[in-house]
Amino acid sequence: MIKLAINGKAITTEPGRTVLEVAREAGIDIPTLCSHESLPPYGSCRFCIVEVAQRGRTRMQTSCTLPVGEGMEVQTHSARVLKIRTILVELMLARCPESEVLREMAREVGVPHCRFERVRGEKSPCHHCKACALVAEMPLQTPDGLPSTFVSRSGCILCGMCVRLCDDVMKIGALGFEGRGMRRRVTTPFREPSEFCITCGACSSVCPTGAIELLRVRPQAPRPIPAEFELGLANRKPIYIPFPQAVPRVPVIDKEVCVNFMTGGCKICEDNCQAKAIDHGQQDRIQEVEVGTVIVATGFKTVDPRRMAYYGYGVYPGVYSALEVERLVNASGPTGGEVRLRDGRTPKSVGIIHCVGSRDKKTNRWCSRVCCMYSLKLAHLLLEHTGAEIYNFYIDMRTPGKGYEEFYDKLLEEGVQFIRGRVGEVTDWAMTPDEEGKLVIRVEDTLAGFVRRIPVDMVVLSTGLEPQADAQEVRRLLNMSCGSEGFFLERHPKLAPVNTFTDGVFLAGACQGPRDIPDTVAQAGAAAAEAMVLIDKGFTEQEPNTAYVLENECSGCKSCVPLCPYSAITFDEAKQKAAINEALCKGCGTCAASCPSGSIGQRLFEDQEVFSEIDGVLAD
Amino acid sequence: MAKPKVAFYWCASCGGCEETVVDLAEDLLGVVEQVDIVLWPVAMDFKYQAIQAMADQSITATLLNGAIRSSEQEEMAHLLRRKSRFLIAYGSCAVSGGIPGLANEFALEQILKFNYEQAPTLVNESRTRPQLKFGEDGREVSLPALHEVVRSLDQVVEVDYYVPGCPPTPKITKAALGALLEGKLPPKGSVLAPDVALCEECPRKQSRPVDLSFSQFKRTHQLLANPELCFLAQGVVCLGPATREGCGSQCPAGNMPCTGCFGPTSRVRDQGLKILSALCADIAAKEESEINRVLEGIPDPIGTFHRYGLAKSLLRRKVDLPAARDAKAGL
Amino acid sequence: MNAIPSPASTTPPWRPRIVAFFCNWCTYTAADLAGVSRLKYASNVRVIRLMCSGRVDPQFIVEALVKGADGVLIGGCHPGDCHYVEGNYKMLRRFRMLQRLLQSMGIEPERVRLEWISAAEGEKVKRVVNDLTEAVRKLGPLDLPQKAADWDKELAELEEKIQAGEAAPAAA
Amino acid sequence: MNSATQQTWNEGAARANAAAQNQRRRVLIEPITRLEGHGKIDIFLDDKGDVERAYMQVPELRGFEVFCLGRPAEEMPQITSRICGVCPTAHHIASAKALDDLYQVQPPAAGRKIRELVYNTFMLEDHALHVFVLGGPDFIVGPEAPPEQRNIVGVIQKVGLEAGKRVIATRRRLREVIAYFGGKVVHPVLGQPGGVSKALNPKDLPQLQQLAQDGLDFALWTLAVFKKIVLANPEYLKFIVSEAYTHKTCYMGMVDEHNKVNFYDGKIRVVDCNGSEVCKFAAQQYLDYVAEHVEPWSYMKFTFLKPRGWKGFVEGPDTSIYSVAPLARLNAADGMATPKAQAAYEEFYKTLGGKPAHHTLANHWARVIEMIYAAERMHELVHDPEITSPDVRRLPTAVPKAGVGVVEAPRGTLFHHYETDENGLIRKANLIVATGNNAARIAMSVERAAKSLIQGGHVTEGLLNKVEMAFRAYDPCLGCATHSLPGHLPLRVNIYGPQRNLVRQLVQE
Repeated sequence: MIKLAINGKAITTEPGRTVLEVAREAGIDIPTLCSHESLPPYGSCRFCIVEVAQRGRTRMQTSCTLPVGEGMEVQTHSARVLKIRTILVELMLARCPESEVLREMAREVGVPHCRFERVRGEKSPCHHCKACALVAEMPLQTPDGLPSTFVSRSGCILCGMCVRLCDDVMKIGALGFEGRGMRRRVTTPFREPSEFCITCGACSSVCPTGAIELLRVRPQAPRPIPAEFELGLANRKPIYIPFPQAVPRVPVIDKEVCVNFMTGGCKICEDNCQAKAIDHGQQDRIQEVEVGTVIVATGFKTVDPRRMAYYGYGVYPGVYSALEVERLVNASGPTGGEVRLRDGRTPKSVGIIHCVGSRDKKTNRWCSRVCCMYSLKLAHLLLEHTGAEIYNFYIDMRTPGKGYEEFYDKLLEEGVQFIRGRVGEVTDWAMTPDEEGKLVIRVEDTLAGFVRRIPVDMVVLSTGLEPQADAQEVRRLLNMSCGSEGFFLERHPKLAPVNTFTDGVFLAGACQGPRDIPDTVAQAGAAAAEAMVLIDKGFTEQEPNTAYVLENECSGCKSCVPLCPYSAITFDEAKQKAAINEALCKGCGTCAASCPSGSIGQRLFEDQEVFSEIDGVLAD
Repeated sequence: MAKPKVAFYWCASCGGCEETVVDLAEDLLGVVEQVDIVLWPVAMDFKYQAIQAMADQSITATLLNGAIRSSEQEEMAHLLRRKSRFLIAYGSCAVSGGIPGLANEFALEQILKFNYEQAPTLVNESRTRPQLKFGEDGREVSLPALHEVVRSLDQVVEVDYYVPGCPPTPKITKAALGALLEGKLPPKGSVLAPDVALCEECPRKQSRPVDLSFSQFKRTHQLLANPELCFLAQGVVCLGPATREGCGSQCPAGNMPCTGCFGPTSRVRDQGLKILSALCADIAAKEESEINRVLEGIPDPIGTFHRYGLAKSLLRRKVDLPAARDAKAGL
Repeated sequence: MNAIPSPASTTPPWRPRIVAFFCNWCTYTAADLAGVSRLKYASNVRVIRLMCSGRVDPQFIVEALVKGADGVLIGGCHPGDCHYVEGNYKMLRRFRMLQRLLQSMGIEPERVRLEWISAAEGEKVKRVVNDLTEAVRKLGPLDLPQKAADWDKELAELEEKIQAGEAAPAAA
Repeated sequence: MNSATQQTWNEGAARANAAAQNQRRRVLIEPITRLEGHGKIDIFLDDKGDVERAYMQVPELRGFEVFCLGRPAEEMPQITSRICGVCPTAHHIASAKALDDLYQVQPPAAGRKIRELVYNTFMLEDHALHVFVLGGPDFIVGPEAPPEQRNIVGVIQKVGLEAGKRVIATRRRLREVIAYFGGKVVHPVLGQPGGVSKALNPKDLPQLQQLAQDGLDFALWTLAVFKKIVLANPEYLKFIVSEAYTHKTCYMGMVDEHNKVNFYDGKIRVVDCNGSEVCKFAAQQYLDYVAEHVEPWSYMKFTFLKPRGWKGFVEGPDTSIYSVAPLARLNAADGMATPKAQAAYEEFYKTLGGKPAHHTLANHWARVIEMIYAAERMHELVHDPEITSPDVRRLPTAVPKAGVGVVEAPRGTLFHHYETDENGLIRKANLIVATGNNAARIAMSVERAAKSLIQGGHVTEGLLNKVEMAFRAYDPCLGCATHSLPGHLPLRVNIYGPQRNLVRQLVQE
């Protein structure tokens, strides 16, 4: 351990650390412009200079590069230190007179104005140092046509952090220094827009003086990463937590956009993570887990409203899908629960269109069951948040659940409008002045009995539910059946609603058909219970219709062996006969149908029985 | 007490069965000593009336070979049925129609037409055909009529036992006679041969891999068959798996596949359909076109699967053939 | 040649009889579905349930025809969907060969049909059954029992003679 | 077979035949037993009671040509062998040769030789059967001997028990050879286009060589017996050359490049009744030379020489009727390919007064000579080093179209002719069996016998035997379907009076 004192304060620390670190830990502030946790100490700005007394000698040194030493006595704000800092500020200010950061510092160190300002005014006495001439060469502003990182005198203090970050950390190297001495500048090679730059923005974010305009390093807008959970209403970072209630609530890294996966560099997040929990080296792994039962709860997907072009989704920014609105009204959503349109306005009138992609021959014929209720909920919330005029366009209101009808009545009282009729189209074509700048919903009001045009600021599409895109693969995987609409088929709609045709595979939730949360939870419980029964029992019931070999009659021709999909048939070398493992046999009977000497039977489906059936059905 | 009476008789057959009886050699003599042969047209003459005069059931057993194809054969079958306690269908033709049964795929008229009108060697401008009754200035000679349908014996009269094979082997013939003489008879209607498929006794049995599946069927002339290896493993159709054993797998011994002359086991109604089921199910291909390509390897399903059993198969006969020729039309 | 109904079936008017072998997991369920969906399909079909189309022994098909069926329908799961992995393929292969055999035995291939019908396709059950019924109606009766009877007429004559007990050497 | 079993065999045989004789005595008529192969003769008398017309009928018809349609050609050897269970080998090999031609593939040396070996073995065995059991007894025991003695038992009594044993044992061993190569002796399976299915295992060769030797001795011994008993007896000789059994027709037989008799391969040669060559053709040309004639009173078709056209049942230098089988083969050839047979051949003609011999009954003698040839040929083949080569088959590559195969069956020239599609499926098949070739001459022989023996309506039992001899000398295998095993060709004779009423019905004994 090393003992030292900073501003008289005794500190004990382990060797190898820098004075700057130790001081900061001790809560002693040392100003600096060029230190960054992801970059090694560089000591280019010199602001962190301190006075060090050791073994009777004192010297001035930059604390960021100074390792702690036994018995050091460090002064961070001694008169001598302050004097030097003042000069440093003055000199930098002279170079970048407009840098806010520097002016701020100047105030701190108590420098009213820069003594070298006068260099530009011709009045001052000349020291014939020629410095003025050189400085004068430097344009104050960046000339157009040159890359922005050809930084103007006013911005760059040549700390080089951008260069080092781009080079050492991001491993891109789009930036570098040019010239020497007074002419030294940060710029891209040949002052051309860089092809290597990936517009990650590291340089501009790290620049202490904010001198770098990213767009000028490479004239290409940085690609925003839309947040999936926010349905693109907000953006996210390459490393992010999928959604607020995510379980486990840990961040994930988006390999597609993380710089580390492109250049092998960055890892700034690792540096910042105190818990050191981030590991870019992790690989995707496929884990095989052996289980006795499977509950399929692969859920649904909502209809893509683009399929119904006449509702203008994706065409008019004012048209939202219900799920988007769900995020808008959500307190943890992109707008923090504030309902704002894409153009920032708050809607004064909202139209909610029901049965979008449901009960419709052109898309899906079935009723998605949940839309009516969530539409009502959104209507309620929108009203609450915006006080806007809310219209519901419905075919029939379906409110079968507990308390649902009451909720519907409540909304009627709240003054939400309900118009019965399928909406024909949504358009921005105004026919009257008060339709200007609004979206017009054309609908036949089947109660009023005429076609209405209703101008609104916001259109909400209550999209229906449909099977997951990969439902078929899942079905094959688990050997289930699908209904014509593509939802998984239960073994029996009434008697075995959560079972499938495959023993030990159960269904829960909307993968079996549209259903709301209460139903899903109930069904999930049922499925879980069914699974428990099986698990508790510890064995599955054998199909009764298994096949068996007539041992004395079998000739051991082996015809049946390759036919069994479950390898239930083996050839008994000792007996030279085929043998069927009844535990493995699923009872398809293919072997019985194929045994050339008729020496395999199938229980419940014996040849004789089938022949009799044939006689029977042809009896009349 | 008197020796049991035994009769041998033949209908539409090639005589191979009779050869087999003779090939019994010593064993035949054993039989001769124990029984009284009352009828054996190939070996000795006899009187129709003599048989007719016998009391019903007085013949202990009649071994009848050959398919039934004419009224005479049919009639003899009835007569012998009446006179015999046991009527035994002897050989493939009597058991299941045999090779002559293949004629059930064609109309009798087609056979006559070919023989007397189309044969390449024929010189017959007048289109003369044999007449059932032919008269030449008053002289009338007659020929027996042929049936449209070739039948197995049991399609004409009740049969007690069957001895299969084309021809049956002396071994099972002896066994059958032995059983008869000792009265150690299985239930009526049984086939007097082991009720297990040929593979069991086939010397090549071991060489068939358990995971065999067919990517093509080869015809016998398309390969030099390995004399050790299971024919199916060589892609050659072999009816062994669907055919009764008892022949001592002679054909594999001659390095040719089994063609099924011993007929199906008691558990199978149609030998041909069963082997079809077994072979085809085990084809590797999944693409229709590919499946068809593989099936090309068996260009003649009937001749391959029903060579000896067409007359006794479920369908019996090509179904769109005329039922019977107009007798008056003669030939 | 089957166009004219055989004399035996003059009254009542001939209705095609079709025996169907349905896979328990798909077509049989589909037929059920067709039922509960109140889909009308020709009543000529008599369904026999098997666990898998792979269980359909060619003997069953031919036996059905021999016992008087005018057509046979086999229903199995779509390729890749077999509840038992590949039973339907096994049937397909047998079926292709069986059709060749039936054809050479004079039975029109249209009479025997193999169809892939999933548990959800009650509609297809209806369509297929109706199609097949129509096709068979066009072909006319197969009526093999009658045919067999006709074939055996040539035996009848002698039978009578024997009944009359005057069986004599036929020739000369 | 050890002597003890042979003992029982012979005793048993004696008993069996005794039993047969007892049956015979009671025989009156025989019903048509075998549609295929039954012989029936209807004789019509005129007012004087002389024979006006005799119909030799064959009420049989085979459908083979038709139900072979659509079958794969390579199956033909096995399917067509079912034409006859007694000479399946003849059909089998003829068919195999047709396949060689069909697929344009020649068997490798070993394959060809195995076929020929099997074939000659078969010829020897089959001829032996006929000489000692079927036709032979007529002479060995004697034409005048009572019928019940004219059979194998009679033969044994005449030539001795040892001889009987020898006949049975030899025949049995020969049949085993066929089974060795063909899997089965009845309906063998060895024949394939381009060779045979099974090679000869060298370790089995000595056994075969021994057998060939014994076979040869047996054949020579048979000749000796025949000479001693038949030729030594001028009565017999007179009988053989008697007018009743003589026909001047053409003769057909297969000959090798030196015009020597060959059973397995060669060209077909036909000579007229003066012995001069009418034609000589390869199997493939048979359509130009062989034709069939139909008579309304028989299912059997009557073959004749196409170039000469059908002239009815006539004989003489320009008749188109020809005969086949042993006598014809010898007549059609210039000699035998093997020394001992050649010697016998020369003696044969010397005794009968030159070539060609027209005496139907000389067939028996000719048959014995052929036995010697067959045995000698066997002997050559089993001593041929090539015979044990494993290379017994050549795979066909050509696209099949048409093929003809011919062999000399025991009962005469046998033609198999197939046409197929490019997959080798039979489109057309035509079979001309040995006895078909003889049909016309047999019919004539029968009528001749009947006419010369029946006069003034006087019909004797002996008549039938005489008629039968005219018949049996050909060893007829009607339609090659039925062949009388230790017994006789079933034959019924109906005799009708001038009023066309059945005056007499006789059954051969």
